[in-house]
Amino acid sequence: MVILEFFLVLIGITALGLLYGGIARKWSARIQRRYGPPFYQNFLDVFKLLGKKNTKSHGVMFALGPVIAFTGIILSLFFLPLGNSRPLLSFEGDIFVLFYLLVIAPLGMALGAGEAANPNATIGIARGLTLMLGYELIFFLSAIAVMVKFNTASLWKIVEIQGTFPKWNLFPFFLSAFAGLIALQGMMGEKPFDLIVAPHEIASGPMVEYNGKYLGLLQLYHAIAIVVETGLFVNVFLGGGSILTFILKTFFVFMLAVTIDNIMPRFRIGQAVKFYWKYPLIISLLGILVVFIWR
Amino acid sequence: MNGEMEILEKVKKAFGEKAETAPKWERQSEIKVPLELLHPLLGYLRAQGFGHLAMISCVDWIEEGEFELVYHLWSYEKRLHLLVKTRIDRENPTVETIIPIFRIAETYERELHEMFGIDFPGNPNLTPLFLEDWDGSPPMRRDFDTRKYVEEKYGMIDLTKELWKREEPVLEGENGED
Amino acid sequence: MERIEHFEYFIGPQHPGVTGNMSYHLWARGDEIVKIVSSVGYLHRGFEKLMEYRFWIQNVPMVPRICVPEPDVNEILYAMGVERLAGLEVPERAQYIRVLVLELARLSAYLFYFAGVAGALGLYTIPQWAIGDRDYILDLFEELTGGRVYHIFITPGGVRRDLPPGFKEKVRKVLKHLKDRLSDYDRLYFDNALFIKRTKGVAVMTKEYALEMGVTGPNLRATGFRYDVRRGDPYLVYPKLEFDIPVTGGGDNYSRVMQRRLEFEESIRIIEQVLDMMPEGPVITKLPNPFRWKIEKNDVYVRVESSKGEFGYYVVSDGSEKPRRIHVRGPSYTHGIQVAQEMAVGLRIADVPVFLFSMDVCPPDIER
Amino acid sequence: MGLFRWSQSRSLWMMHFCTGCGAVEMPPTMTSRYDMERFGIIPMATPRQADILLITGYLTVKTLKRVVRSYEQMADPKYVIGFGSCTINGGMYWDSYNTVKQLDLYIPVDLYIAGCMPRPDSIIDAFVKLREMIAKGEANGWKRYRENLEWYRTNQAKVFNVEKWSAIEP
Amino acid sequence: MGTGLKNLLNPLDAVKYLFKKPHTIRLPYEPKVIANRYRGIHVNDWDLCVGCGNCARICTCQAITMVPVEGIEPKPGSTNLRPKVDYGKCSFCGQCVDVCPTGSLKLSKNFNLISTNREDYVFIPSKEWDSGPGTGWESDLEYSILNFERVEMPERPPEERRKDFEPVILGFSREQAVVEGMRCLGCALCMDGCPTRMFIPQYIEAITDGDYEKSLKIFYVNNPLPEICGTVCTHRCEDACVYSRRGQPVQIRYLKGFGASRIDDRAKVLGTKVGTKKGRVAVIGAGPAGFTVSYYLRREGFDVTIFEALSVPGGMMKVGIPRYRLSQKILDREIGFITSLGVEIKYNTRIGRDIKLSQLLKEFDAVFLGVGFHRGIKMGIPGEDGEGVMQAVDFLRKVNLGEEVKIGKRILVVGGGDVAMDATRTPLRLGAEEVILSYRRREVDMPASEEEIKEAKEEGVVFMTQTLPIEVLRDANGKVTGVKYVRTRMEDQGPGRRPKPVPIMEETFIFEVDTVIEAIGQTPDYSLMEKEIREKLTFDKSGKRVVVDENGMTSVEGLFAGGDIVNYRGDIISAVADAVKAAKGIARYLAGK
Repeated sequence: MVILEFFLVLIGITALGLLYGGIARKWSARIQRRYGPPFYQNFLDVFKLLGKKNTKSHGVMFALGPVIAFTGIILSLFFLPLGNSRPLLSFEGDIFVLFYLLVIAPLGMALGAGEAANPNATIGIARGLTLMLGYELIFFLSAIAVMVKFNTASLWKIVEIQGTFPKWNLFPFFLSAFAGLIALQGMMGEKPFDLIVAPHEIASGPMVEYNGKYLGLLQLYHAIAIVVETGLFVNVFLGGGSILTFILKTFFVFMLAVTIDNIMPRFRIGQAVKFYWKYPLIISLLGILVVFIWR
Repeated sequence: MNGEMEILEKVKKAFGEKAETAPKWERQSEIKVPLELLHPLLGYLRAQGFGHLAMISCVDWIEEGEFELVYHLWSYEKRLHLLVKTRIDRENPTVETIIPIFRIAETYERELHEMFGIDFPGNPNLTPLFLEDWDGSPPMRRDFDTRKYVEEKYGMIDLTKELWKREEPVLEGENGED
Repeated sequence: MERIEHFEYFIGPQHPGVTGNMSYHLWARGDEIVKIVSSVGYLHRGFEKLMEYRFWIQNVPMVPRICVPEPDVNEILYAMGVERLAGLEVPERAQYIRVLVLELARLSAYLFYFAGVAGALGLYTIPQWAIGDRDYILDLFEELTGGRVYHIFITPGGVRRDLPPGFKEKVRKVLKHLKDRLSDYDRLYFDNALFIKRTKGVAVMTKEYALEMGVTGPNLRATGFRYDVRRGDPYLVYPKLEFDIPVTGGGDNYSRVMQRRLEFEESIRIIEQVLDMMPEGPVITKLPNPFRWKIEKNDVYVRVESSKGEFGYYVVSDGSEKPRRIHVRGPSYTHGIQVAQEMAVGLRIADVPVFLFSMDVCPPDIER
Repeated sequence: MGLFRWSQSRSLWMMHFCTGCGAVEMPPTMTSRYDMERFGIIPMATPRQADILLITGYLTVKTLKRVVRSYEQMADPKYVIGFGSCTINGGMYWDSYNTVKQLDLYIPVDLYIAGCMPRPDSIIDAFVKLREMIAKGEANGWKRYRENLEWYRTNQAKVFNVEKWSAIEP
Repeated sequence: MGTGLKNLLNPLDAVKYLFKKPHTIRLPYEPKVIANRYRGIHVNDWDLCVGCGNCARICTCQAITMVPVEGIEPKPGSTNLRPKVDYGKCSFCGQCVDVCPTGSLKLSKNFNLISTNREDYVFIPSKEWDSGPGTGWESDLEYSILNFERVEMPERPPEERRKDFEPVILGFSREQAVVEGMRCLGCALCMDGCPTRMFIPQYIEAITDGDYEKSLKIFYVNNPLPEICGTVCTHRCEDACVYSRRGQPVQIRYLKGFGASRIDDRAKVLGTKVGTKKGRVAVIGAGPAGFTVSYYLRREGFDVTIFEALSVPGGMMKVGIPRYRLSQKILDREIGFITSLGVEIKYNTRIGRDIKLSQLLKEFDAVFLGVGFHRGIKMGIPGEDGEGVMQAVDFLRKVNLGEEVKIGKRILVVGGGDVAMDATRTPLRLGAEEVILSYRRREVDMPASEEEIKEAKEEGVVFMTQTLPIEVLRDANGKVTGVKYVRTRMEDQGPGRRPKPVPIMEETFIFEVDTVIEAIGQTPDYSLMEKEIREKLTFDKSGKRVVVDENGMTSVEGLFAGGDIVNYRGDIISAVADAVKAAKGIARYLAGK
């Protein structure tokens, strides 16, 4: 039963993520004064990739990388409450597990891409891991503010305690929320923090050697990651809500990220990390400070 | 025009009769020198403010068995373009590099080396610039026939023969050749 | 020890980070470039050789291919060179039309340039906008010359056709559109905090270095040296037109971009004047028989200000129907090879494409 | 299989390789005025992920080497569009000593677009046609390449001035 | 950050486009308007196209080949070749269009050439392609790179020239000749127009290059009378010239005359060396055909004897063409060179009277008959016979030979050909007050060349077209007082046929003239031959002309013929062409003997 439920969630979330991706492409297209692809384009892409033949494998790790990333993100789904609906696994401290699982995926990619021995991929990984130092810390710090206030490390509880609209954490914790939003931008690899792929610099970075089914898997990973990451933010700061409102909220958060993605150039890696450790760090620390004072 | 004559006069004074100078077009003059005067002249002109080496051209005067090297100098202050020309032997073309005078000459000399087969002793980088796996003679020489080369290498369908033809007269004593 | 510290990688020829079909071989230590070697020749077609095989007039369709984003400078250079050698007079109206074509081409090349730099920076909305707007200029070209990209319009003796009816109004409309859009670009791009942060102070070129290395055009002006071929060695009717030579003078990526941004406005100004001042009259002088046109032995160097710098042709005739030698000086020749090799050392990996795009390196005119 | 083929025809990732001057008409096609992405066609920075290889114009010998290498790195099924007249019969460069004249001697070509250069309208028409061909299973260039590998390799080697040539070894 | 908050928020402005309509043109569903000058795929109007091949030559890419197309008949000035375009090479520059002299080749707005097959890109463009989106880049005379206007030949003013027999035309200067000669595209279509296929483009090239020796050599390949032809030729080549389709043709004739006039001493350039072949050939008639055949045979080494009835050489060139058109100097120069090679001429020797043809056939290895048409045709109207009415050929002969001719003050010339023109202009120079030309068709139908008509008009000849004389009126003394005539109307004979003049008999008019010159045509005089030979000869339907085979030989063995008695054109160049053919035939015939 649990497994069936889980599969339903998995398929639903994947579809949702792909749909988000498609809509995001249309959304960007509009800003760029064009129509863009059909909203179901990402489904087609994934179908195609899964049907393609792989040309060359660079070793076991190369093949395992996407699998690790994919399983990592699936595991994280266990801990993500879809709004008010209770996640499959929930316990005190699950938020730490979720954070940990979110790190697994990029690490898996790093391991796999590292095997490919393409300098572009290597640079991409180096950038990704460096950047992680930035956004993970900020996101964590902003979440800590909430955790400290509610005195819990369970996502589910955070959602439950928050309540509906005017009681969203966004308002009392606006500093932390703001810092979290910036961190989320980096976590999702949207500009100005998309240095991991950066086609003009390192030709799509870690994914440079991936193709066919591996790439399809990575696309699926990415689709789920969108929902998980935005969902995490929604749960912590925007009060979860019913499935429908949860979807609406994640959509909104994601589109905000996409909009910023379209109007910003990307940072240099040094600048990005420096940036994270400057303003967002100060803001998030201030947020924690405020909580302590408030408490 | 006055400034133009002035520099030409100066060149005449400094290098004597061996440097043939002549105004050519508006804001453009030419100086013809023998090879041994080339480097001193370029150095002198550089000191006179001709700091912009636009390019180095080579013209293959195959009938005369010579390459003509043309150094294009431009002075931003005097607003004058100088074509410094020198002739070198086609069989054994060697010119000392001018990198000490104009650093930018490196690539131009590299190209001339590849395209004409001219040697520039002193230039550290004379590796092929454009061509890879090249098997013909230096392509910009007049005696390199690109159409023949293409036909042999790429199997181009040669339409030139059937393209368009007209009768040609057979003149007396010429046996079919026009 | 050395071997571990450095790692090598390539950008190009198949790489979005390079301005066309060329490549750079880079050695990096960490995120810093320690050595860069350019590799060109992916586009070498041997135009100079091919031109020696063709009649004077047959080279007219040939030359635009030398610089793809801004082909008209080649047409004008070839035409100017041949006109000088053959002693042809160009009717005044034709000269105005030529300026119109050249400046429109400059606008389109600059829009391409903005798109390129923005693309390298990851600001993908700008390429979408700029190239979309550039297309309106291409529409104008199609209307005037019959071709979108290769116009083959400026021919020795004048231009091939007169303006079609109602063309001036269409140009004015497009200019107005571009001016309106320029404020959009300003807000999204030129005034964008991140753009400024990414480009300011990166790859600084001093005036002395630029002069020594033969850097020309906007790149030279961006170092603070006020010089423009249109004023310094004037051609066509530029002396009659009023325009400024803007100078930014930082020598970095930012000033190189802003230099073009300022010149963009000047070009619009020039076109507006041309539209007002254009006299009536013929647009082409009668040329001799195309198959039997011989030009006496002579040689000339002609130069114009292209969007990339000084473009020059050295045309040599030997009294036959075909040119003896045509040597093309592309501005990117120095920018893309020697200058890039020296300037890129010390840059961050991420800044290399931005630097190359900001120099407006265009491989076709390096290689011909 | 049908679903895969259909999705293939609607999601064509194009390799971002400006081989010749035709590449200058690609940006307009990709960007807002013509918006190629409407057909699910987007440029890809790496050959591994690309489905279409657009040969945008003439190929010099030096580029051809890279093109063949890139082509072989692409995953099956893959398609080649010869873009511009120069890929068909040499085009303007029919007597150039450094460009190859007939592209399909070296790599299989599924579709040609003539023009110097083709306008975006043509390019989009060609993509639509390629889409149909893929959906019907008519675009079989990649199969041809596999079957006649030796023949292609011989032709390539002739241009590269080597006895034997294979793209895989560097 | 170094920059203000403004710079951080400014970009958000771009979000406004989220709600605006994109400016994308949704191809292929929303078509884009193609500009009127678009340079797309070629279209070619096969009816207009003459297959000159200029498009093929101008093409930088060599994308155009000229290929024969079935169903198109080649004719002078138009071949059966049509351009075939290889779109694997074409670069759509439109130079082929600009250089197309006829304007048949155009570029259409059609640009879609998408195919899986390389062979699909090579085809012959025709008009069908036109049915697409319409034509784009078209040839425009105003901007054409070709020069459709000729250099006018300098002439003496009419008032001055009508007083004497000095040449009307003054000849090109060197500069004029170069400018005019440079117009020639070298497409060689004119060669199809020329009966003897002179190498026109090549000699024009030589003339403009200033290499007159070479041009002279080219002339003499198949025309030993270049300067004569360069002055009075009917220039069919110019009618065939591609420029004539939309402008003025290159003046090939005068260029030839210019080139030939540059070198006085032919022998110095061409040499007087003769070949080693043996054989004796008799040539009857010292006209263009006779001299031509003599020249080529003599060059080969044969012994040639010309029999001429008159006392002067030149035939019709001498006695038919007035001196103001062809000066004696030119005649002497050309003929003098031929005779200087060792051609013997027997003057005042009329065949049939002084010597028999059969005798010649016996004595000589071959006989060439080039007697021409020297007898005028009569109108056959009442009052025609008698003083005051004469044949144009007789009249011109007498004038040219310096004999006294009695003409009145008011002259009527009947006819519309070149002879008629000569017959109108000569009396003017002899002092006639008024010359009227009567022609039964319209002026456009006149067979005379345009410039002759123009010059005649300039000199004051009154043209009375669509008139038909029906009776010559004489007074009691038999003196001509006038000519009664009727008007005609033109009756359409259907497409492709010349309209027929139909006399309107209801009303008659009178020309008040005192002399009538008939110039309605000439006919040969075969009385010189014995009956047996005449019976053996094959004649054509009209009975006027002798039929010859491809060697120029008649049905009588050893008897060759050429000139007016063989061809239908009746001009010098055709006579030369026949003679060249016959000379080759004779040489072959003698070699086989």
